[in-house]
Amino acid sequence: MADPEEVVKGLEIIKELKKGPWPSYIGETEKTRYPLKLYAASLYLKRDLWTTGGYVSVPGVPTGILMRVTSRPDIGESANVVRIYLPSGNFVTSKMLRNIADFADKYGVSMVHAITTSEDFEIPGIPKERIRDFVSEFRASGMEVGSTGDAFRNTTTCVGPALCEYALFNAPKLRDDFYDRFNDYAKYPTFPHKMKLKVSGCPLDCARATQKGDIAIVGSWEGAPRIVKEKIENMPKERKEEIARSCPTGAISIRKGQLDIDGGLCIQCMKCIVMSDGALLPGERKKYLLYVGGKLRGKKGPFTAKLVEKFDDPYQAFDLIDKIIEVYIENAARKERLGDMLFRIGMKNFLHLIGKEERAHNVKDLRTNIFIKVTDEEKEKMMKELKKSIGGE
Amino acid sequence: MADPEEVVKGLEIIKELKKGPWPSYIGETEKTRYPLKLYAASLYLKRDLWTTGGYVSVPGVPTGILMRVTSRPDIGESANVVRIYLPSGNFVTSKMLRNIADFADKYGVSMVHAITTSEDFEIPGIPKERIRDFVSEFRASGMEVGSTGDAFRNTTTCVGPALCEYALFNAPKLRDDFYDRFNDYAKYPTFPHKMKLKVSGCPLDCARATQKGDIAIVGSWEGAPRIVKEKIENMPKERKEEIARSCPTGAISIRKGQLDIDGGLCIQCMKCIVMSDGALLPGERKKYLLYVGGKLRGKKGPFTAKLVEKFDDPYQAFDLIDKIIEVYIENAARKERLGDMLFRIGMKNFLHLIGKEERAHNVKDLRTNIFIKVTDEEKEKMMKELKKSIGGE
Amino acid sequence: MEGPPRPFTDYMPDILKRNMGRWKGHRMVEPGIMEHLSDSEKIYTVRAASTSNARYSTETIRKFADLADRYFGGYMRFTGAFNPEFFARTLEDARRLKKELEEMGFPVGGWGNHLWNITSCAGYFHCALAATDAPSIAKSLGDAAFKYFNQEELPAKLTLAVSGCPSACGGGFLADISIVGIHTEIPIVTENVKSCDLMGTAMICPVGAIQLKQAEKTIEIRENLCIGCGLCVGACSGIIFKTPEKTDGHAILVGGKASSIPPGTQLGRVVVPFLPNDPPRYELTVKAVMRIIETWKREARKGERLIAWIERIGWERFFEKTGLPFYQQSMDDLDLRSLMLLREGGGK
Amino acid sequence: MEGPPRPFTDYMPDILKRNMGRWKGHRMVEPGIMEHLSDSEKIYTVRAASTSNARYSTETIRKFADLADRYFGGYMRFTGAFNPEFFARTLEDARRLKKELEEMGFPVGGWGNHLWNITSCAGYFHCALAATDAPSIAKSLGDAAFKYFNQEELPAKLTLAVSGCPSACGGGFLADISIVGIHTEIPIVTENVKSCDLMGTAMICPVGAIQLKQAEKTIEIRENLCIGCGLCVGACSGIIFKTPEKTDGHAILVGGKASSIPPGTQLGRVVVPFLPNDPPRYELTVKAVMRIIETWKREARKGERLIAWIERIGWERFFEKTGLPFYQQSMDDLDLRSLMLLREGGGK
Ligand code: SRM
Ligand code: SRM
Ligand code: SRM
Ligand code: SRM
Ligand code: SF4
Ligand code: SF4
Ligand code: SF4
Ligand code: SF4
Ligand code: SF4
Ligand code: SF4
Ligand code: SF4
Ligand code: SF4
Repeated sequence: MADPEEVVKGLEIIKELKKGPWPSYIGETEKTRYPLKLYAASLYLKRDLWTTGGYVSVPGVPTGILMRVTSRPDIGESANVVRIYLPSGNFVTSKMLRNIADFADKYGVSMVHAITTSEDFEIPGIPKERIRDFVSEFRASGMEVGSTGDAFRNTTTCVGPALCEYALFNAPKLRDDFYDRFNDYAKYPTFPHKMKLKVSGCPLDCARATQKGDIAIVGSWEGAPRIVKEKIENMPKERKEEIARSCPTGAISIRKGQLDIDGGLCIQCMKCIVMSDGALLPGERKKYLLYVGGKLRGKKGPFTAKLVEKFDDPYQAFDLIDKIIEVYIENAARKERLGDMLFRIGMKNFLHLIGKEERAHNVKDLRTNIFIKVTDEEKEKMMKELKKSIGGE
Repeated sequence: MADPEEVVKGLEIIKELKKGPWPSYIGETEKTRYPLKLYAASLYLKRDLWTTGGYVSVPGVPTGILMRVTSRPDIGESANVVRIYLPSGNFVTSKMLRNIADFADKYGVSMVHAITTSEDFEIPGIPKERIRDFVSEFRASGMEVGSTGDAFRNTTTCVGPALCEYALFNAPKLRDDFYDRFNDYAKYPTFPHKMKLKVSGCPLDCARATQKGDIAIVGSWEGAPRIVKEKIENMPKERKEEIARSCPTGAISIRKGQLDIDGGLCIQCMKCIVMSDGALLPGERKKYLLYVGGKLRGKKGPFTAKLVEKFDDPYQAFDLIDKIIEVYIENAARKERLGDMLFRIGMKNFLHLIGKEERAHNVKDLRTNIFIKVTDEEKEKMMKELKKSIGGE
Repeated sequence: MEGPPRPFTDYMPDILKRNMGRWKGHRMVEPGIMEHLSDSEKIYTVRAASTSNARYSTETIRKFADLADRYFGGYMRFTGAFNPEFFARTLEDARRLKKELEEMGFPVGGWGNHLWNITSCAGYFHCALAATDAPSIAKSLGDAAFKYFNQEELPAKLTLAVSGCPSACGGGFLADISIVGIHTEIPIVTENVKSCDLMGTAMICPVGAIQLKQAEKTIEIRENLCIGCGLCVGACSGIIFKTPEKTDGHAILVGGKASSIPPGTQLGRVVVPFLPNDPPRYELTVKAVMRIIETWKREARKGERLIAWIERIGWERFFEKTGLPFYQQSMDDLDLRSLMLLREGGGK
Repeated sequence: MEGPPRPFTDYMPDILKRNMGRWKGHRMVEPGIMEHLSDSEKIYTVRAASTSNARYSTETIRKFADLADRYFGGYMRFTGAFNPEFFARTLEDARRLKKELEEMGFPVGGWGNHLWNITSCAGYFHCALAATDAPSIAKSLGDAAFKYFNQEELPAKLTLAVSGCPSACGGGFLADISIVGIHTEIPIVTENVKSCDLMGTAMICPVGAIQLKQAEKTIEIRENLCIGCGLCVGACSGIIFKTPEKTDGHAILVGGKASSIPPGTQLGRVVVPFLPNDPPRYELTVKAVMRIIETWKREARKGERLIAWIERIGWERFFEKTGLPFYQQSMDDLDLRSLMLLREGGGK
């Protein structure tokens, strides 16, 4: 049977996408059994030809498997997707890759989605009736599927100390430990909406934790960056001046030809560090920052995450995460991301719910209106603190 | 009859306020017939002893005269206040001062409130029954009372070109002309709430127009500051470098020993100008900025004013002000300041109501969410403009 | 002619009329004395501190008139920030003027990197709505910060403002350091409410806390909603604060400024949300303000207004360095990007 | 063991295990090749561009496995931003690896002041919710901006991201330049709605535009309120967009970034609110993106990320300099509305 017009025209369009220096996904796809005609037609018709089948749970995967239904069965078959957890840091072995490729050949369409934006692998194109078999066989091979449903989606971290000298802690290891402790929340869909924990080893935030993390843990420090003596000595004067000028808070000055960094002014922005060719490194009084409420969609659109607490040990964050989960489950509306809940109830209420008091690090700016409610006790406490700090009578 | 305790104790308190190097209003007040005992008692009792009598209109002053009722007639009399318009720029003559002093002696308590924060004079302490006489006699002396009620309150301007080389236009003259054109709106209370126009001759905004103006007109320019050749030549190199470094947008560089200012980057912040000892002055392509919605209280607390339009001539703003008044009267709720109305309906709607399209100068930042509504016509228009600007097919 | 006396030029000395728009430069000779130069002429302005809330006896007003007569043909002006400003033809005259003013009790100062002025509203002195007494606070601050008015230099311009209530007539919110009176109780409704425009009163409430009871010709204030803003109290004499002596106080805000110099127009931010009213000298309030000024003086760069310094170092370090405690009331629940947009809008 | 395979160290080469936390420095040898130094050892990483949406044939996956075997005992990794990353013991090996990868069609590049990556979601390729096809746009952008990946320098790091709809799986909002698909029509309700969880569907709407009609077992969408966000369409198969081919398109956002380097974490801002879907090559979209990149390249300082440059010069000049028209849709009113609700005590 001849292809319908939209397929013929569509295939013309995608031919164009095989050209050019950037790796072509069309070229790759032609080497698979993915229904390229369906995709081609959708480009020609300018409309998506998949419809959503939701997540359907299968034995052993309570959060479900993602179903994909085609709206044009004449040109492409329905197909489902499994998400595969990678080792922390996304380290993979050739054995693992070949194993996954074998499964994709056997159950899927010989295509691997290597790697999703949330750092899983996916095998697409598994027929519904074969999902069960796939899951049990795949598990037997030593790997696990997941990252679906109203649960903890895959937790991502930067590569951390495995490759990077900036890492203030072992971020990939923290992910391992996270799953030891919190796997139930990843396995069972008990949340109002999805939750994501993202972890970065230092403030450069290669894991984009502060943009995408419902909960984010970011390594940082207190005070000035560490100066690597040997390296700084050989640095030309102009470089030093350039580094000093680049500091946003003016923490860096040059005294007797050497960099002098005022720890009291450093905001740990890393600017000087990345400019220094290794002569400056993150400081030694390590701190671990817990942020909440980042996400890109939800009901109110994208929010960046907001700083909640600074810990001396990243594992201290785990107890607070337990509390945050509890508060989230109790207070969020259905399909309300943590960030939207935060927006609705306000940071103040949120902090109180998780048992924290507001502190200066929780705000980016202070209020400008003075429609303030204060109780008598609060006033008394305020005066006591103030007198203590500025020495009133 | 002996003074009650609160007066005796109160007078002790205010005695303390006669000490110290800052001019003492208590010392001044003792030379008047102002009921100082009432004030003294209020300080001791820690509560205001005046109650509001509102604005009561008298013939010829439809916006009213401010009434002050004492809640302790035993220690202080009720008294009312008239506000007196000053010439633009707050220039006063000794004759005018003496005239006002005479009226304060005759009708008031020999006290002059010289000058209010909105740059009127006030004569306090005029008994209710004498207000009418005061007004007609005062008018006959060539001066006018006003600045009350739901009308244009006093319009204030900086001193402008009368004393200041930065002035981009004759701000005090514009106030004169404003009253020629808009006095009815100042005289009759036809607004939902008070309205204030504030005018500054340059972006330094000595009139605090962008903080306090429901409507603000501020002189500015386009492109680079003007360089005064003679003066710049004698400037030491380090000063030049300091000035270049201080520019927030990096518009200033030093080429061949001379300051080179990129007009395309200048945001008219005046920083370089105030550092230059007269070697730099505001630029020559003058612009006049109209802002709206500033105020300090209203229903939602303080807002800074928002930029609406840039004109080539400050008088072009007058027609837009007419339109803004119309829109304000039609759309604001009772006792709603323009800024609160703006907050409620949104800047977009406001711009549309006054017949303007949104432009980049109307925003400080752009939206981050993409829940955007666009009609087909808008899309077509958008594509046309885009193609024109970036040369699409 | 209705409206202000005009043309304003009728009230200006000839030298200003002649040089209108022709001034070429200015120079602060010393605090409070400014030299203005045009191509061919020169004039000095001398500006004195004003009393709190700019209240003068007619005796003093007449003395100002005399000074204006003796030094400049009867001309003077008042600045937009309260201060009487006199003209002088020579620097000697300016210095003489300064001496005369100081003998009258009006020190000359301000301009440049000094305290320029303290504006304040009427407070208990004349207003019906005050939650704190602005004039006495202004006087206390003036005395404490006096050296910055005409002697010691600061990093940049400093303005202070004191307002008796959130209406901020005295300029609360807008100065580098502002004091604003606040009520902290829920007002009560008295019998007198019957005489008020009930509908108008209900409508005035910013949070819809006032419930109209048409039938009983009264209103009810919903305590859980009321934010104690006091708007209804100002609008209707039948609504009052019951124990202001216990509940009224004032807040300290920092960082307001109007000028375009980065970071542009700014409103003050609440750093001390509540201080009790403690006349005559408000020790704690004055100490907190002085602590802020002195920390800024020590830490800021030359030319850096208070808010510019804070923006550079961040609020966390502002609290660390001043030693002021951080209070939860400083945190606005609307501290979200949308509020920032709102606060900033378009503009400088 | 449930959850991911762990400990992760079991999947790492020995040299990384030995030097974990002991790295002392790194150096970009050339785009895509990074040298890492510890006290005593050295390793090279080589990272290649990925296909759009990181889709590979099993054939290619096996080739990657072969490369990993041949160069580093079977070890490799994938970066958090899509790119396959290989290890090499020497620079010669790294360069050989690079050559092999390029022959396979996977150019090596990124790091430093280059285009690091283009992330993209599935779009029409695999997702049911797409308003635009992310993979084809990503490919078109990659081809157009290719020289910045491994040749010409930019002022700073550049990331691109393409998402098929506002869910932004592909990272819309967060890259220096992001493309995000948008729907611009009000969805319609079909017969199929009966099979949906009606209450759940109504609750999902962020603006309360869905009215539950319990009796008729259906829902109604209030057109004046609906913002066309598509959440209900994703939640219930009985609600559909009728003519997506006419109304769907995508927006361009600029200025997202994650790193702490000033101005810190930022979300993209909408600069072109709507562009039609125009496969295969999306000329207008690509031109607009290239115009932004090239203007930034010409005007920014070294080390200045896109948003840092824009913050320095302001949005008005961003539009002037890029020549892009300013569209009113870039101006946000929605944020203000939700803020209002919030301020006035609006609930869920
Ligand atoms: C596969 C993946 C994109 C990719 O191609 O790499 C993906 C694919 C889908 N996402 Fe996603 N999301 C993926 C990462 C993301 C990310 C990025 C991230 O996590 O780092 C986001 C934005 C970050 C965030 O969470 O805010 C993201 C925000 C969403 C949302 C918006 C959720 C919300 O309300 O905030 C939806 C819609 C929903 O959940 O209702 C969604 C829904 C979907 C669905 C399931 C929509 C559907 O039902 O058709 C997509 C399936 C596409 C398909 O068939 O291939 N996806 N999704 C990513 C898988 C992640 C994983 O391995 O777990
Ligand atoms: C006299 C003056 C303060 C001073 O001592 O210098 C003043 C005094 C009063 N103001 Fe004001 N306002 C004065 C400038 C201001 C300013 C500053 C300015 O205009 O530059 C503001 C803040 C700027 C603004 O408008 O946002 C200001 C915002 C208010 C408000 C808040 C209005 C609002 O809702 O936004 C009120 C309350 C009201 O109008 O309901 C108010 C009300 C009052 C009343 C009438 C309250 C009352 O009924 O008791 C005060 C009378 C005090 C008295 O008896 O002496 N006053 N008022 C100023 C006279 C201005 C003039 O000459 O016209
Ligand atoms: C006289 C006065 C205007 C008036 O019409 O009354 C005034 C007049 C001048 N101002 Fe101003 N400013 C006056 C209040 C203000 C205010 C409002 C205020 O203080 O309440 C501001 C905004 C304050 C703010 O940003 O918070 C203001 C912000 C400036 C600035 C910017 C300061 C800054 O660092 O941000 C300058 C530039 C400078 O100081 O170098 C300036 C400079 C000037 C100069 C010195 C400029 C010049 O070229 O001469 C003007 C002197 C004219 C003269 O001698 O009369 N003027 N100036 C005001 C005197 C106030 C006072 O008595 O203390
Ligand atoms: C490999 C990777 C993390 C991972 O776990 O996968 C990574 C790893 C490093 N990043 Fe990153 N960044 C990685 C994605 C990111 C991201 C997220 C992204 O691009 O999607 C960010 C945030 C981007 C943003 O701000 O929008 C990120 C922001 C940075 C920065 C700050 C850049 C800036 O100018 O703001 C640096 C510092 C630099 O470039 O000098 C940096 C520097 C580094 C260095 C080179 C630091 C070092 O000392 O070696 C790390 C190299 C380790 C290595 O060789 O593997 N990394 N880095 C990611 C590679 C992405 C890719 O394939 O292109
Ligand atoms: S976030 Fe920091 S520690 Fe982690 S890879 Fe990036 S630079 Fe290294
Ligand atoms: S990390 Fe940032 S704030 Fe700290 S010293 Fe370096 S440049 Fe300055
Ligand atoms: S606003 Fe500008 S023009 Fe007016 S007095 Fe101040 S500095 Fe001069
Ligand atoms: S006015 Fe401001 S922006 Fe313009 S050149 Fe001077 S310092 Fe730069
Ligand atoms: S700020 Fe308040 S107390 Fe002061 S004058 Fe205005 S209304 Fe009265
Ligand atoms: S005090 Fe303010 S919030 Fe409370 S009822 Fe009165 S107007 Fe409403
Ligand atoms: S961004 Fe939208 S189109 Fe792309 S995968 Fe996610 S849900 Fe699908
Ligand atoms: S498209 Fe969005 S706004 Fe419109 S009805 Fe559906 S969920 Fe509500």
